[in-house]
Amino acid sequence: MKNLNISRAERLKRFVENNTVPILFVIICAIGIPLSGYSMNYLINEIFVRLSRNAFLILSLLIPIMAGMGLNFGMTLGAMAAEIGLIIICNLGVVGIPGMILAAIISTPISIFLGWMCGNLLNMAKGREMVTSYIIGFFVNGVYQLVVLYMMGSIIPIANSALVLSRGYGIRNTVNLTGIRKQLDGLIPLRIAGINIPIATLLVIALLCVFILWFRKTKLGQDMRAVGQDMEVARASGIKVERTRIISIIMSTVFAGYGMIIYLQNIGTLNTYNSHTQVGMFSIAALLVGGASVAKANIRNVFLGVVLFHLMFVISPMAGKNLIGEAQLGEYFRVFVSYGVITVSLVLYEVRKKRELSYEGDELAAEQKEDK
Amino acid sequence: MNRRLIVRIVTCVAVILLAFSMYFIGRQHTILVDNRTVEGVAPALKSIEVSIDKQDSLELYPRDRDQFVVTGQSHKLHVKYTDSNWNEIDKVIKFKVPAKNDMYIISLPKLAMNLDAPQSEWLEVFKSMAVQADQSAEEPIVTDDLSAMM
Amino acid sequence: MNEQKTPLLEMRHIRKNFFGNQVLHDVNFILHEGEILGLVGENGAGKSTLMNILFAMDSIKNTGGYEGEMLIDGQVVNFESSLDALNQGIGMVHQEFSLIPDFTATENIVLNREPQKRSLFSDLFGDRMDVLDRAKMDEISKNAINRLGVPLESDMPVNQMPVGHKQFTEIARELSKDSGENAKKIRLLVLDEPTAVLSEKEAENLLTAMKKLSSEGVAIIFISHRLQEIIDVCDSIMVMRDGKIIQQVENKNVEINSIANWMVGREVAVKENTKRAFDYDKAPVDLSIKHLWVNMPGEVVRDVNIDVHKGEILGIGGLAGQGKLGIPNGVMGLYPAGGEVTFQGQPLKLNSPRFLLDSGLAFVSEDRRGVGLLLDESLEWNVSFGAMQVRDDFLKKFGPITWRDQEAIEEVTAKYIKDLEIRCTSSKQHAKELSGGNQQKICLAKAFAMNPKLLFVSEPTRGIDIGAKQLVLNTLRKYNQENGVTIVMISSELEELRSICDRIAIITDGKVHGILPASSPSSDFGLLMVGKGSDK
Amino acid sequence: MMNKIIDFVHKAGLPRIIIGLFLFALFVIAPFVGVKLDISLTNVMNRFGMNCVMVLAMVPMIHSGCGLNFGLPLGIISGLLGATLSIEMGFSGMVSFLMAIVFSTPFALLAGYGYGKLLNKVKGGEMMIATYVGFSSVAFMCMMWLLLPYRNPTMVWGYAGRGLRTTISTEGYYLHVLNDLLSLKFGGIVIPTGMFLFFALLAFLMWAFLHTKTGTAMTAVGSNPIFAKASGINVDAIRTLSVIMSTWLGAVGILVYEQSFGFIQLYMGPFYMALPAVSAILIGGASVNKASITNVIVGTFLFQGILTMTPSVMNSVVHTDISEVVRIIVSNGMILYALTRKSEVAR
Repeated sequence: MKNLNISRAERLKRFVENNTVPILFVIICAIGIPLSGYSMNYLINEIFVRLSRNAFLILSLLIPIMAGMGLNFGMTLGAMAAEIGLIIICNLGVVGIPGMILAAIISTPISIFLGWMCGNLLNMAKGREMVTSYIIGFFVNGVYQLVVLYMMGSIIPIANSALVLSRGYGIRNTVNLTGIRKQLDGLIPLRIAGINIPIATLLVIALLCVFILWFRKTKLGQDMRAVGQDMEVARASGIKVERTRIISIIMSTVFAGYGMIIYLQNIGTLNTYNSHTQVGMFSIAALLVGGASVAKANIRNVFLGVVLFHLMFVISPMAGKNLIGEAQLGEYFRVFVSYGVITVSLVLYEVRKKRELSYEGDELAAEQKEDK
Repeated sequence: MNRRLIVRIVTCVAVILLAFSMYFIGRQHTILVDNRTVEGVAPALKSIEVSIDKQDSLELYPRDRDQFVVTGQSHKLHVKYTDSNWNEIDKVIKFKVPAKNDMYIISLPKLAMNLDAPQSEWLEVFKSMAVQADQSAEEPIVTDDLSAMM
Repeated sequence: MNEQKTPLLEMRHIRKNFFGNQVLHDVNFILHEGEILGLVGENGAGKSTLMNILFAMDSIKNTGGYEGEMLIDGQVVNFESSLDALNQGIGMVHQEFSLIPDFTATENIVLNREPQKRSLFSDLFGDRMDVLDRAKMDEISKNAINRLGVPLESDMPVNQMPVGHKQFTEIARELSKDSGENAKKIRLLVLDEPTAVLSEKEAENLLTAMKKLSSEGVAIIFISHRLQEIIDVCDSIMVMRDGKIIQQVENKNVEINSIANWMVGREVAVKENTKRAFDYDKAPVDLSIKHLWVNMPGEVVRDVNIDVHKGEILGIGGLAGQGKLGIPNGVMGLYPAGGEVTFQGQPLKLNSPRFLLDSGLAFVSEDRRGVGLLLDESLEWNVSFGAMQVRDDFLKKFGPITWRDQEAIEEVTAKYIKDLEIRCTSSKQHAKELSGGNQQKICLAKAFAMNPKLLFVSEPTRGIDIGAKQLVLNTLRKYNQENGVTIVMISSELEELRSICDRIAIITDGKVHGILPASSPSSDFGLLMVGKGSDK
Repeated sequence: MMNKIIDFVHKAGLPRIIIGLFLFALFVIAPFVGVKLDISLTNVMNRFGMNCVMVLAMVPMIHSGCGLNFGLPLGIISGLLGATLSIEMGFSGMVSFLMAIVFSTPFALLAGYGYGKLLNKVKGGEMMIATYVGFSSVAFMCMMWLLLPYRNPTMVWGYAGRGLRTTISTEGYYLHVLNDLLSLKFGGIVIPTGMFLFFALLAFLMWAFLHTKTGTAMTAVGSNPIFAKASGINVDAIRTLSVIMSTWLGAVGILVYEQSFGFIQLYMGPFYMALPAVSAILIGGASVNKASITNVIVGTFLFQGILTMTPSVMNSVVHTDISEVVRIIVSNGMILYALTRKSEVAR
């Protein structure tokens, strides 16, 4: 109301305040790119690779944020479901786009079940959704290992002996996904000025973006926004709060699963026991780098985040090497930055939440002082 | 409500059908083409050019064996050779492989005996034994979550 | 009023008790179409319970329902849920806003009743995949706003609106509820203190809107403490006290004074023999408060000036939300406060609980469970904790280390359990297992153990049964007489204050509106409470 | 009788009883499947001693209401700094261990202070932020281990001459200084008395602290911060103190762990060290805001018991080592159970 005539400096200050993290990353990248010595062409190519690889995964985080459940660290659940789907198609010997579709279909019921479970648990832990979803990720990872490392090949028959460990059961540490490798990326090949653009993958990502935009206009989307802003008001108006929250987690989990399939078709190998563990962390870090917060995120944040975060990721080992002759240092640096950015965002979110709570009161106190 | 139920059932069925069709369409097979003499039945051909579907053709000499990797079940085998009567033979033969097996072998000499014979005469399932060869190269299982990051 | 017509709403012999506590005694009233009924009464008079019965709220159902009959259009109705009430065309606007901050007025007005268009996925995933019909949503909200006749921008997010517009949004939402398919037209609207948060201009707008609605045939039950508004707008006035309807009159030549009288007047006069004559000339001023402001949400204190004399019991009363609770909470440092407070000649540092406790002040909070007790700890801890931390009691030295002195703790706890007749299995029992009354006594014991020079007691009898109430009040009186401790008691129950206090200050709108001796007639207090009467 | 059992179950908590019975069953089965009990017992005791100080580090923060200390790696890093400094200086034997504690103390105090201040700013969201503070500090120290000018050849990479190795042996420095102190032997069972005594000392100090005025205040802050504030307690200062204590105990805890384990694990080593400690204390009966020394002892014993016994027994029975999976499921399941309990959400 009052902020109609604020000065330009004020506006700039506010802009910087609201976009601290992205601005910081622009600076890191601006310093790092010349240090790394990579060519522009290489970097742009790399950005397209990363964009097509990660964007879908990160988009899956948007829906729980809309429903006020914070960053869904439980997206690893979807990733695990996708990996089971991929192991199964490898076992069946199905390849190419049909293989990916089949893996997606197989992963869907698993994702729905895991998402439903996760949503229920999160409803029992309102107010600490993030740490709970984070632990759920670990917990389900244990169950996943039990299934993949001990039950596959013994209880669940695996015909393809190339997948199984020599001891006779359990899936190997790495599964070669030659059958679906770069299948989607290469479906509609396009090469401009030496830069490969994976049109098909980008189309799929665009489709999800359109879906999310459309979804915000549906009744369910509106309910999720309402629940996300004020659970009690939503409940009073008759919205089924718990159910809405569960649905948002299920949707996120299912999309994360599809995202994981896209991610792995680009990578080409499945690290059976740890591909999924870092996916959640990197996706969340990228989203936050794009300027999202725990309570607010949009599609723009996703793309900006992927570009900035992965640019930093690509250049830091070389920059580290050129700076002090230690590539390892750069690798540690990027890990540090990933965790650091999440920490900073979480802290900022909590601090801002508190500040907003006391804001009204401060205003009142000031008013009273003026009165006297 | 009824309409809703129908839509849901139809969608479920469609998804399941899609899954099955994806399985059949995407199923990968290795088809070995073999030009070895089948003792007492058919001698090896001097030279034969084969291709399956639209793949690059291979030229096989006696005792040669090579492979095509294909997806799907219906395929066209294109053979081109000169038979013992110096007839130039250039023929496309359609065949089908059941989805359940990974590998099949085509015995070209048997095929050459009678190009119009049913596929069961010259095509059979191939049981592989060589796959487990890379046992020694097995890496330890790492369930530690950190290695992926480094 | 048109007496020939069947009344819109009739309540007959409504009774309700909460766990043996009779809160409504035989309530009867009639409401006609288009009538504006002003409902007034002190807090706890039974207004909200009555409205909750009308709306079949869970809090009524879960406590055993109610007795009596409710008739709509002459038909006995039995609402299962508030949805049934809604379907009969009854809407309510609560005191607290129930709005989604980032949504626009339109989105809030049609919240969870949005008109929808089917979409591609509706059949597959259910109705919730329908797309919102924005055009219709706007239409509904504009209609509702027009009916209300107020300047409200339908596409402005609620969190950017002034308070009054939020209130209008709420009312518009109730009005718009008749746009649903199976809901009847809104015929009865309950407004619970809608003007409390509004500025004068906004309140005027609202009253105009109410008259407009009434002329369209919508009956309104208007609950307010602003008696002038009641007189300005209502067709009839109903006064409740102690769960009974004291008066129901048509609004003709009714004076504010008489309403105030009805509100607070008790049939039983205070027993005179409990009164004592406090000699103010001999007692020096103990605590002097000047220009105190306190930022306690819902109980804002704006500018309080008051002197408390040594050894007296000062009562602080007033209606809920006027700021009486803010005074002790602010002085004791629990909420941000400012102003000048001196205690026995020494200026007090505000916003520092430790300093205030060290100075010999103690506070029994109105929020027993939230502030007053360590629910998960033993009674011993609860009683001794304050004194241990502030006065270093119940500690023993062991070399350089100060230990808890378990024996001393047990001793003092046992003493208070006996003195205050606290019912518990042992002093090791956890505080959360005690009943409300006994918890309150533990809170008092905690304060007493600190040997305070001045004691703030906030709502000491809230939520406890009558027997315990009397005991708590007697204890306070005794403690004051025997130890000469000054007590400042804050309570919503005027009679309670009148029974033990020497003087009573009434707080309205965050300011002291008047201080009267406790022996003054209750109608005088009533006038002060509703903002009338002199500033001394 | 029945009531008594129900009462006991209620008091001890169902998960604890299930885990206890499971461990008991493992011990009963062990001799029949050819697992030597004496070795198993020695192992269990050893691992108990190694871990219990780190579990003890959970207590102060839980008491002050800061929740589960997922930021334990911060304390561990302080311990690692102390350990490496002590080795760098060339101390050996018990002196080396004590000097490691001395060196790590200032780091722990400083880190704990900053960490505590941060947690005061984010009340309500402590656990998630603690987790990421732990992670970030580990990642930050990864860079530091490479860059800090350590010189002792037993610690730095041989070929580069700088940068610490990923694992450093404590042999020749303080390997087993506590394990072997006053250790007793009964047949095949070895009791690491020194380690137990050291833990007992720390546990006693903790117990004593909780009985002082400040300790009482700490419990009250955890139980009801508003009550504590109304009673004149500086809530933020008490919370910071508790975080400092937790961090310092984490530092000492890792040193006790290393002297028994034999290696200092740098770089990503401390990354997930918080989770076992957190779940151990929860298994012991603690909740997100209540914990006692008994919880520490019971929890560490049950958790480490299962970790030790499952692989040996399972290996003998089904010839499969599923202990890692059991560990992941049990420990995280326990944390989940604690996080989703209704009573705790209500607060």
